Amino acid sequence: MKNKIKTIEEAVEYIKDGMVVAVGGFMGTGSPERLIDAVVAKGIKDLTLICNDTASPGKGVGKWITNRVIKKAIVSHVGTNPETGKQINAGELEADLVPQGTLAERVRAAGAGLGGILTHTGIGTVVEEGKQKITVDGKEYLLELPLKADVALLFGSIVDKKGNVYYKKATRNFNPIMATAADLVIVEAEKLVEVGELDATDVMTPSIFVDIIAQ
Amino acid sequence: MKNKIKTIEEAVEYIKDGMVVAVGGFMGTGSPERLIDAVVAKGIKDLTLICNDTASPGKGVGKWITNRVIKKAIVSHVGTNPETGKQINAGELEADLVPQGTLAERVRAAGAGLGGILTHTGIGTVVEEGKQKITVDGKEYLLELPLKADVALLFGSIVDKKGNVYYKKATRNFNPIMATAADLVIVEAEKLVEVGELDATDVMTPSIFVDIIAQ
Amino acid sequence: MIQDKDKKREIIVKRVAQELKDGDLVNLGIGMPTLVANYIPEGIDIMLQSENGFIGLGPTPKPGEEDKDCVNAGGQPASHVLGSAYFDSAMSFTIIRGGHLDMTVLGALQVDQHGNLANWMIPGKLVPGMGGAMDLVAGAKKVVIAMEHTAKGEHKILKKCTLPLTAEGEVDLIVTDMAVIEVTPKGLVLTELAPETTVEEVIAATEAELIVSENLKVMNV
Amino acid sequence: MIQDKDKKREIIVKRVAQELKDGDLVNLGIGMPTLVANYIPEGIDIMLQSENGFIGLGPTPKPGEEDKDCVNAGGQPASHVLGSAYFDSAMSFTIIRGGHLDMTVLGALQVDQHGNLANWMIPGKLVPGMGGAMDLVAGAKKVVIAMEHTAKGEHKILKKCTLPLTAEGEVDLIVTDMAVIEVTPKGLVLTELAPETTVEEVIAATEAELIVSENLKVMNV
Repeated sequence: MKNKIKTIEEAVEYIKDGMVVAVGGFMGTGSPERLIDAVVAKGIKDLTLICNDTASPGKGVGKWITNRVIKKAIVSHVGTNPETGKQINAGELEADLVPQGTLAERVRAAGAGLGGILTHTGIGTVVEEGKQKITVDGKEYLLELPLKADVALLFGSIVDKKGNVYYKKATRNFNPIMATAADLVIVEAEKLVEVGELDATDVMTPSIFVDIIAQ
Repeated sequence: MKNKIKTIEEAVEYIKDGMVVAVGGFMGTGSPERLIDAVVAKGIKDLTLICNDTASPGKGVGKWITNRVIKKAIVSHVGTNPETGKQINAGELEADLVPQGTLAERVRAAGAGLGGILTHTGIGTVVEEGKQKITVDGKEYLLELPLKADVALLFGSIVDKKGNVYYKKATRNFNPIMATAADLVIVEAEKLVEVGELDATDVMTPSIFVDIIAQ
Repeated sequence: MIQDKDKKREIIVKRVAQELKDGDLVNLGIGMPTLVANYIPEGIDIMLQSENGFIGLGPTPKPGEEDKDCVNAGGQPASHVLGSAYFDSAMSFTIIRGGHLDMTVLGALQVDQHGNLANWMIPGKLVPGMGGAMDLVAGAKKVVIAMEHTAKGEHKILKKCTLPLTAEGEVDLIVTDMAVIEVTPKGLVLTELAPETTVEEVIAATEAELIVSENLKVMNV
Repeated sequence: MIQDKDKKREIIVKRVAQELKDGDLVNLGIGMPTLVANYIPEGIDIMLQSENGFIGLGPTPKPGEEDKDCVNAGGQPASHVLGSAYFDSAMSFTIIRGGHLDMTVLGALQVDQHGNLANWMIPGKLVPGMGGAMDLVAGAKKVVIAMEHTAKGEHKILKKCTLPLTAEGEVDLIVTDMAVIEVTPKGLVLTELAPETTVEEVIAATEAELIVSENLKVMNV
């Protein structure tokens, strides 16, 4: 069995300036805080972030806003981090706001090898701009395209040494979807267990998606 | 709490001749055998079946083929049930063969309120026929449309009295997807437990999808 | 017309709660809609969805009893009730977009007589992002707007929204501190008045045209 | 040219197994491809996917030790190895279609010099359905065809498939009892010969044009 276990510092060596990085978590819950901190410490910059939100100033990817790690945020919500709005209004941060359900489907589509999905969400709003509209059975839909990352940073409540992941309660959110949609997937393990300790039926992200387990 | 628990016989009262019925299971594994039998016993006919396959003559929905319960099968595979092929060749059964991954996505799309999904699967094959082709980033995709049922018949390894479902091992297959894509969802419970016995994190089909628990 | 701010909120929230039916799955937006949970009628079993990934949202835990793994869609400490289920964001929006949510209750900046809703941004000022609001409004079976009838004297119920829309023609019901208004194909129908409120006051506080229902009642709150 | 049926199979299956790399996720089609699992090179950790919903397919259980909840994609009793994971059909095909499968090994009725594959139906005769084959061939990183070179003397490696296609231009490698043939943009390249087999025999048994590799070798089986 390939050894996927690395330290947090070794793991972030794979992240380079300018990459597209997907980060699990919802308002910071289920976010890989130690990986996020290590990216700040290493001075990585110009990342494009794919995440549900920009959390709050001291939490989750909120720390990347404060430390100006990212140049573009593809997120559904920035309202809980005043610093994000400030940087957007000052033209220092580019924001691509995506409806939350559409964000989930776009990331999933990339992971599932779909060329896109049709959603009614956003019809009649600014979300329509520049998108192809397709009518099915008399109802209008937007064609939303896949969204893929170079690296995904996830947080797993229980991770086995092969890379199978289990997410407790509301920490799951975007983590299992992002696991499918990045060239390199790094999971920060809250608890690392031996192979076999996670029941095969209960695994939420199969090991084949995970490249690095960060500890 | 609404009482969703009914007998197998009471449950199949909701199935009427001519309905579109989605049935969980893969070659019969994870199929609701008792519900399937009750449909045969009640003499229901002219159903349109959505299922991965037609199993084998004595197993799963294979019994519906033998007893001529269905007039149309929307499935990915019929090769393991010789009776299906015989009826198709004799013009007695209509078959709409769908690639397995496309079948999963079409049912999921119906459940998720998507107008369709783009897949590369089937390009250059007879699966293309009559379908819209859409090019994204220079690659051709087929637009595959949602597939919804009137009733879904599922098999749950552990079901709590509120209708939360857990599927063991390979019994999961199409069950959780079909749970989202029918007007009425009936789950045959292998084991019925009190509410709270299933950990909320481990639930695979949330109770809100389940209308009837058949026992 | 009710003047007291707290009393206004209470009326809105109590009246919205009356829309709940036994067995409903409901999503309550951040802010005032959240308070609807405190007025669920007795004998009615409601499950609340939290769009970050579960159904069965329970009361806010007491200080010291928080679980870092359980938060609501606002990122605040939360709990789950018996019979809950957690899932990922794709499933969360399968529920929302797929029409499995019986009702969503949201606030509004503006709503108009075509059922259009604007509640996610003020150009040049507020850019919070739409979060799950666009999916909720496009996907829920019933969209209820819970808000004060006017904002510092400015109309919020308009002939046509001027702010960027959240969704087009999806609003079903508007509940304010002054009235209950149904969105119908014919236009906005005034069906209930708040206590101590007159039809004239409602009309004056509404830019949109109102059809006064023949069965106009006073809210039972 | 090898005549013995069992020997033919063994050569094909052993040669295909040499394509496996440490850490690969592989899907083996029903029939002969399944046997590849018996020849996984030592020291190499492979996970097998079963498209009905898990990775970590293990050996067939002994009679009496079957688990009704664990079957393979053929519906036959199966087992899972340590470190496996079960999932639903949507995730199974996320893995397949999304390019997460390193290799799929499938049989063929016909394959042609453009990498087209026909393996799912014979019009008017055999209508089994495509099952997961179309997704596997369209989605796997590497598509390996494992088959006898001819069928009762009839060519199977053609200039152009005549049967309905499973996928267009997706085949990467053809392994038969006579040869290993790579599908390249230039055409089919004969890279290896089976033991006791000549280039002339392969050419005679192949309708498609073959480019004989400069580094032509004998299979190490």
